Amino acid sequence: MIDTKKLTVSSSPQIHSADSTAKIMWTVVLSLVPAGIWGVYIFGMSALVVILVSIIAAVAAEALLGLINKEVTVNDGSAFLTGLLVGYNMPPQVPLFIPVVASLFAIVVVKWSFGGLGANWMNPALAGRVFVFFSWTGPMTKWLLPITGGADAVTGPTPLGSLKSAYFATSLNVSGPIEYLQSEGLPVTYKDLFIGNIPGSIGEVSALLLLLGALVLVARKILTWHVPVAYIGSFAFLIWMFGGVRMGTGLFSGDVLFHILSGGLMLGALYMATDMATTPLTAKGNIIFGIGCGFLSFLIRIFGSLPEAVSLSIIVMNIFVPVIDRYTKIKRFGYGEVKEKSGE
Amino acid sequence: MFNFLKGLFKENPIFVLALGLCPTLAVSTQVVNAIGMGAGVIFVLIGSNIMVSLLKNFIPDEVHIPAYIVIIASFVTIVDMLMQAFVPALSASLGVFVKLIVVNCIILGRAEAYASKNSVKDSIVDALGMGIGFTIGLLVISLVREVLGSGTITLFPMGNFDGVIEIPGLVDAPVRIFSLSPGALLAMGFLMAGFNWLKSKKKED
Amino acid sequence: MSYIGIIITYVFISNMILSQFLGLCPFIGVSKDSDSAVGMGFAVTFVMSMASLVTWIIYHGILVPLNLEFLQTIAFILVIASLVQLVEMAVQKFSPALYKALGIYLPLITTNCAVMGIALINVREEYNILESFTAGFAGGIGFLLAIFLMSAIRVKLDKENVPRFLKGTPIAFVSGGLMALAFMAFDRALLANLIG
Amino acid sequence: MLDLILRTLYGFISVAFLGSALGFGLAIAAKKLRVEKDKTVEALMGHLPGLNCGSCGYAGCEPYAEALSSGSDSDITKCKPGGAACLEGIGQVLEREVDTSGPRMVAQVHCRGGEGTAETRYRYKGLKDCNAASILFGGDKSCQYGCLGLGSCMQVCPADAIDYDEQGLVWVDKNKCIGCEKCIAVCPTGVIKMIPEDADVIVACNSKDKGKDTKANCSVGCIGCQICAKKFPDAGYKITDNLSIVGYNDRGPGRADAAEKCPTGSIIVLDEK
Amino acid sequence: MNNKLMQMTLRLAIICAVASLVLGVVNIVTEPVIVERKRAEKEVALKELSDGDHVGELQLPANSDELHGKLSAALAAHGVIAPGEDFNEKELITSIYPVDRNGEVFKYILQLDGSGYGGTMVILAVFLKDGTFVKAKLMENNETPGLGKKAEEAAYYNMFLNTGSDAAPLPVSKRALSPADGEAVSGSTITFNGISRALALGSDYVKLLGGKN
Amino acid sequence: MSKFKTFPKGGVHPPDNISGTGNRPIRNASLPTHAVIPMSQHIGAPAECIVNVGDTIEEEQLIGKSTGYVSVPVHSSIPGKVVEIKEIYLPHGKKSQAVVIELGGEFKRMGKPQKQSDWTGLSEKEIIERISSMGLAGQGGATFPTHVKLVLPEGKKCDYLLVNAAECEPYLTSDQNMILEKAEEILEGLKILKKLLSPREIIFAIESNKPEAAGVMAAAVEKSDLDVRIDILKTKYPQGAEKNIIKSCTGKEVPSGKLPLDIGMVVLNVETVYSVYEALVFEKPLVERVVTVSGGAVKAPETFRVKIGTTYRQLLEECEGLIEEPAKVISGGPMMGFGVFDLDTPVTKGTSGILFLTKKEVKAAKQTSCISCGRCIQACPMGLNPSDINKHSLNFLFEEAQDMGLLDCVECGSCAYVCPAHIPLVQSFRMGKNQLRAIMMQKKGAK
Ligand SMILES: Cc1cc2nc3c(=O)[nH]c(=O)nc-3n(C[C@H](O)[C@H](O)[C@H](O)COP(=O)(O)O)c2cc1C
Ligand SMILES: Cc1cc2nc3c(=O)[nH]c(=O)nc-3n(C[C@H](O)[C@H](O)[C@H](O)COP(=O)(O)O)c2cc1C
Ligand SMILES: Cc1cc2nc3c(=O)[nH]c(=O)nc-3n(C[C@H](O)[C@H](O)[C@H](O)COP(=O)(O)O)c2cc1C
Ligand SMILES: Cc1cc2nc3c(=O)[nH]c(=O)nc-3n(C[C@H](O)[C@H](O)[C@H](O)CO)c2cc1C
Ligand code: SF4
Ligand code: SF4
Ligand code: SF4
Ligand code: SF4
Ligand code: FES
Repeated sequence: MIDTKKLTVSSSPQIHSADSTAKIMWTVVLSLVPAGIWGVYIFGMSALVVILVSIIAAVAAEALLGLINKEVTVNDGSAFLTGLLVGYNMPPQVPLFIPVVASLFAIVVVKWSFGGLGANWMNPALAGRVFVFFSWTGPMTKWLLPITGGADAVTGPTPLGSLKSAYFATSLNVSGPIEYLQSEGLPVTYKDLFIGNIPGSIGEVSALLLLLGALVLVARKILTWHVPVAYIGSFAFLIWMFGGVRMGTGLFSGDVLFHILSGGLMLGALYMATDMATTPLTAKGNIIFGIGCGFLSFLIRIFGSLPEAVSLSIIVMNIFVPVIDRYTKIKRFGYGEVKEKSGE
Repeated sequence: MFNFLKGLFKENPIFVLALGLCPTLAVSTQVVNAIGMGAGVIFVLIGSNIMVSLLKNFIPDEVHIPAYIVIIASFVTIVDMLMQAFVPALSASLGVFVKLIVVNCIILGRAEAYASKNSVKDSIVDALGMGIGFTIGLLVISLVREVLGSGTITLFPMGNFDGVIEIPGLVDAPVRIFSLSPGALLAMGFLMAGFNWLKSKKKED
Repeated sequence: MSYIGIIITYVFISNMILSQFLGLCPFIGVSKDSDSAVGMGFAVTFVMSMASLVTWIIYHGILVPLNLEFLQTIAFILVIASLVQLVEMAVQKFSPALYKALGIYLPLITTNCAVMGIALINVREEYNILESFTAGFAGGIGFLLAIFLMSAIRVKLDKENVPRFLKGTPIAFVSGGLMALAFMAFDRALLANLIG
Repeated sequence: MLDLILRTLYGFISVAFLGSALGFGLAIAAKKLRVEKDKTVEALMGHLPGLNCGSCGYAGCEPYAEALSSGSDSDITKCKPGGAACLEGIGQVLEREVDTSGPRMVAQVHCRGGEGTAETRYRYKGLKDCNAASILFGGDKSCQYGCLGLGSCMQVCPADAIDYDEQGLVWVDKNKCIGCEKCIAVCPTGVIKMIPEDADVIVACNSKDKGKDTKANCSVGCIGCQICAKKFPDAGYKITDNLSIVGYNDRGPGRADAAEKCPTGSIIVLDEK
Repeated sequence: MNNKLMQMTLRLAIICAVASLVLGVVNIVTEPVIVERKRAEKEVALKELSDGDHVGELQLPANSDELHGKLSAALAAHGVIAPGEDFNEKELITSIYPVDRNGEVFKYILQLDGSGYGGTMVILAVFLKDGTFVKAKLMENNETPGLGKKAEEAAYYNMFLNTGSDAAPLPVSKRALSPADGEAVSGSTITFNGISRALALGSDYVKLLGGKN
Repeated sequence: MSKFKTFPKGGVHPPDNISGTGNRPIRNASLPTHAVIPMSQHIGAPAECIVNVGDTIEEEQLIGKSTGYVSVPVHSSIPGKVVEIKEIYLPHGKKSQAVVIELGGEFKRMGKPQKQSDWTGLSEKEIIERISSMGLAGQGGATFPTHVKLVLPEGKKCDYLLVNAAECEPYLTSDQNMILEKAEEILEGLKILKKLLSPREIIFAIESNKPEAAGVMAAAVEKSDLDVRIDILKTKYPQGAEKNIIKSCTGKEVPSGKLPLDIGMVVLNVETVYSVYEALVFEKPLVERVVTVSGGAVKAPETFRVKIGTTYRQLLEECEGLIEEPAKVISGGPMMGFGVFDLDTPVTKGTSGILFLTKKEVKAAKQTSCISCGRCIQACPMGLNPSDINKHSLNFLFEEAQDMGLLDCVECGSCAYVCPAHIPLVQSFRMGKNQLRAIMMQKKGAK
């Protein structure tokens, strides 16, 4: 009747929700695809090559390390996702050795040194991005103008980049970023920023498609609102308060919309500050984490010299995650309202 | 002989004892610095080991740390002044870390653990072993860092040779992180892991 | 530079450990668990503040007037070593509990580059006595911050499946490297723009 | 030049002054603030191996030394990894007689049943941890005495002495084993037992089932057939609870021959390595 | 008094004293060498910058409100500082060496402090009397190799050549550079800003000096 | 949503799968030819076997004697002959002695007219004695000796008597069907308990996905003179867990490490209440119970009234066998039940269901390492951090795990159910608790 030797015996619970690590990872990958297609559409085939190369490097590294560890882990999709995000974070025409190094660094050093999936405490894709940014700053800060892909590609600064240079010029006489860019001969509208008609990293430009993808993830309960809302909210507030200071327009005059839609903030806040492995476990922890990211992004973007505000603030906050997790305890059942056990 | 070899591998001050890390990481951006630093440390180690060993009965126990430290500091200052006078370029690139040899944990450690209990001759051997072990560690790290981080190997200029070997390919686009602080720590971590691996290989044979 | 500037500098931008490479031995050695790490951090902060003060006095009170700058190293280290030993003895005598918590780290501080380093930096930057003290204190806090964050990470890593050869000290270095990578976010230009 | 010499003199005086002041201060402090250190603990620490492995039941070597010194623990044999030298040293410090005869003991897994040889009852799905698996009917093996093969012992072994061998079975490397017995404590089936380092053979089975049941469960298990004990009466084999036990002190003739004759091959000759 | 105590004190004092004595002796040997070396180094640098012409005595910026006012106006006009922004030329110009040929001063070498990516940079720069930039050398600095450190190369200053006079102002922002030069400083804008501003200050200051000795 | 009561934090929503067997009459399973009756069917000391092989046994004869206060006697469910006494595995993985009885002889009760006895004259002590001697153990799953629960310690008062009819486990419908058929009897049982405990209020708590049962109960309460508050609870697992149901109904929290009684609560499963009724009104020991046999692999799922000792194999046959090879056979509900591999395992006092689950229903996936998603924390009704406790437990840091609340874990499985990494968290906690017990024993031994 039944071959009892083939019955599975395991500890309770005996059934499981339909989700799995692999399902989550591949869903995130899918939700990112539209933004990537857009990037390839406006920057040309070189962008596609960069993305593919990043993914291949990441997956190959994962497969190799899996071989050493006698455990096949490429199917779980996390390495693919890391590779994809590395690719999305590259300028469209970057020399190909750079995404390769970034992916290898992400997978080998940042992820597997610590024991693989979930053991890493820093976001692999971002650490890879920052690693190559500091190593090869020049190529990492060369951008393509939209719809110029192909042989005669034209380079130009990102909106945020040229604004940043403006901060170092002493006298600005404009009301805000949009006007400044106009005066520089780089006219950009909010609509351009929103749909992604601007120079930038391949996957970061289209705020619209990123938002749509993230909505899918929210619906599938893969993303919770905590990090994105805390991150973007605190960032927007600080920008509104102080963002105008360096434009010379004083307090409470920051151009929130411009800053939210530019510089990869969307990609960072929706997809990279939400990487489960490297963010706090609890809702409260995630809100603290998000606010930290928002503050640092604001600080670096407005006062720093580096164009890497989003990447850097997320990996700086990654350092704080173990500490945040330690001090954001949930209330345990049967412990009264506040009673905390000491010495934990 | 055994004492000497011990410092090289089994008790390598950098990879095994994890001591003297600051200068190791700070000055290892160029091979030439590593050589200079290593020479300085060997000099100070030998000098202070000799003096501590000689004076072991003279120094009262209660103040032995200040006493040892004064001895070490003197040798360090001598090295510092000599470097400033005669190899100014090296002195400049080692910067404050020459003075910091004084707090290099290895030196006080050897004075305490070894020289204060052993004869002058043995102390010299110990100092040499430890010093060379330290220098070798430093050399390995600086080689990795300079090759990756700058694409060069900087040695002393001699005759026509300007002292810099350039690694084709890397020199134009080096992995600059390795010449900065994160690269130092990363390189150190992986070299140490490699060292552990070597050790376990040895044990198995 | 303003005092706030000094504090930001030595806590974040020129963090003793993550960008200056000072005090790495205790950073690696005593960061296995958070209690010791914090103990060490406070001990270092205390000694760094005191040492900054005392060495400033020795330097500007004795060495400079007598043109004896060449005796800087020996004088500084003598003072620091004695200070540490005195603190150690006093704590041991008067507060055995505190000694149990801190005592084992105090001797380590004598050979902690950060203490000597801040004394030398104070001279190099030509700080006045209060600035020196502030720098010493901020340097200590920077050390405390780094070692505390590091300890939390290491405690987490203890429960992860770190590859065998990387376990322990090597993975601490790798973690330190990644921390330093992130701390490159705080550069001097940021400070300059922030406080003018 | 004169200036330089004068400065040297100043330096001489001021540093001598500084030194004497600090020396004086420290000396006084040392006198006033003197706290006696426990000499016995220090002496004991000198003999303990310093592995802090915890097999003595204390958090590390120092707490054990303190316990011995204060007399709150009188058992001086608790540090297994220290071996004879350590025991002798402790004995000296505490002025106690010690018996350090006998060979060093190491752990070994007394089971060679694995895939293809040992039967399983069901498909196990769960943690790779022996104690966790043993919650579920004592594990998936039909034999209740054997090695579950999930490697909890490997995880606790402080000396990395345990690993899977070529056949994928758990095996202790006697050269690395420090004899701390942690693996024995963690193993839910009790299949790890201490043997002398120089052991020549072991009966690599732990099954106390009747021969028939053992045979049904595992093709390499000891079925208690008595061949070893009856055919080689001087070789030191004895059957208790359907299981052959080797004595390590009387190594009579025929020990290795018994291994040849064992119908299931559960007696294994250990090679001299 | 306790004998042991005295002995301890004495012994430490002796060690300290002997140590300092030894150091003193080494110092007697090395200090003159060090001092001489430093002097020679600077001399070589100045000589190189002056192209063999005679370098005059060291001067410091004049302490005059009038000069300061004029300088402020000039700098604001050249876009180096914002109108109304304060600055202190005495901190930024640390030394001035007039260079003369046959007794007549025709250029100046200025030691300037600029702020770069890694903090203060020390620049030695040469200007003609009318403020035209001649050449410069980056001395102490903490810039990044491969980026800001490029400013240590002599060729870096080609983009400033023939600028600085009233007719051709020094480029103080990337916008004023040719596309090729702009590309070249890209990635090290901060270093460029620091250097160009320091040079602009020097140039304007020299113009005000107007060849006085 | 908010119109139903619930506990505030945690919980999961597995598909309930009760439509197949719910709201259907309970069928009597045929008698077992061989009943396998374990001596340990409850929490606490196993009963002591007092029969020998060869003995002839009557229906409901005492075959196992209670061996202590926290222990219950065992009765034979059928008449017959003892043919074997052996060690068997029980579903929770531990071994127990079991008596095998071959059916034969005459039934005392079955098929005969029932003789009612009047309980109203009994004293409280006599009621407890009766409950104890009839072998009652909680039928909600934990099989805790019922009489122990019902003795109020000196100075303690019972504020609420809570009837747990939540039946939050998916697939299980035995409580539900029981209510539909035996509402009045259950109320009678409550009257007995009211006399015993004199609670301030009696609460009948049931999940919102069983409106018919709730309706039947409400109608019965309407007709009776007993005051019972009916609480409809939000359908959410583990609504039926003791501490959570108390929180849902009364807002009170049983402090960590304390028992419900410490805050004046007694919680009993409906079937336990029914057994109390039978014990007092018919003097009937606990020898049969209601069992749901279900799961996607079963051809005709059904709720049965089953003699204790009946094997799973027999019940499966009564469901007309399988339509598909099952991946798992479960004793109990899918969330807290135990997987078994031996179809000759008998039904015991605690067996509420037997499930034959298909691969599709199980939804197993490859285990990966923890990705720190925090879902387990969100799901845990006890406010624990399962991810972290698991990591401690797997690294042998059991005492640290205890500080983090390992012992507060009720093993509800919510965490492991949602964990996308498919980490067997509950297994880890059970192992951790075992190890912790060993450590504590060792410590006690050392002292
Ligand atoms: C590791 C590192 C070193 C840097 N070093 C310098 C430097 O030496 N000089 C400089 O001006 N900027 C330096 N920067 C700053 C950035 O390159 C800065 O973004 C750039 O100056 C402004 O961007 P842009 O020049 O492309 O407009 C450095 C940045 C990094 C990450
Ligand atoms: C050791 C132990 C002692 C208990 N003592 C009592 C008791 O005195 N009174 C009581 O009402 N319940 C007592 N209980 C029962 C528990 O409150 C609880 O009802 C039982 O464990 C089953 O709960 P569950 O099915 O939610 O797991 C005890 C349980 C255990 C394990
Ligand atoms: C996670 C969990 C879920 C439970 N679900 C139910 C349930 O649905 N129905 C029930 O009667 N008991 C359930 N219990 C058992 C109760 O906690 C409690 O033991 C029982 O209601 C006590 O009654 P009893 O002693 O009559 O069994 C559950 C226990 C746990 C730990
Ligand atoms: C919502 C979400 C966001 C993720 N973001 C990143 C990311 O930013 N970088 C990355 O390397 N991996 C990301 N991953 C993949 C995975 O979590 C990551 O590789 C782990 O950090 C590896 O341990 C993400 C996964 C999810 C589910
Ligand atoms: S010997 Fe024991 S602990 Fe080790 S793997 Fe086998 S069963 Fe597990
Ligand atoms: S094999 Fe066992 S006894 Fe030997 S060292 Fe490892 S854990 Fe200890
Ligand atoms: S099994 Fe334990 S830890 Fe997991 S959710 Fe339930 S109570 Fe919480
Ligand atoms: S649900 Fe699973 S993967 Fe997520 S945090 Fe908990 S244990 Fe980790
Ligand atoms: S060398 Fe710097 S602290 Fe040890």
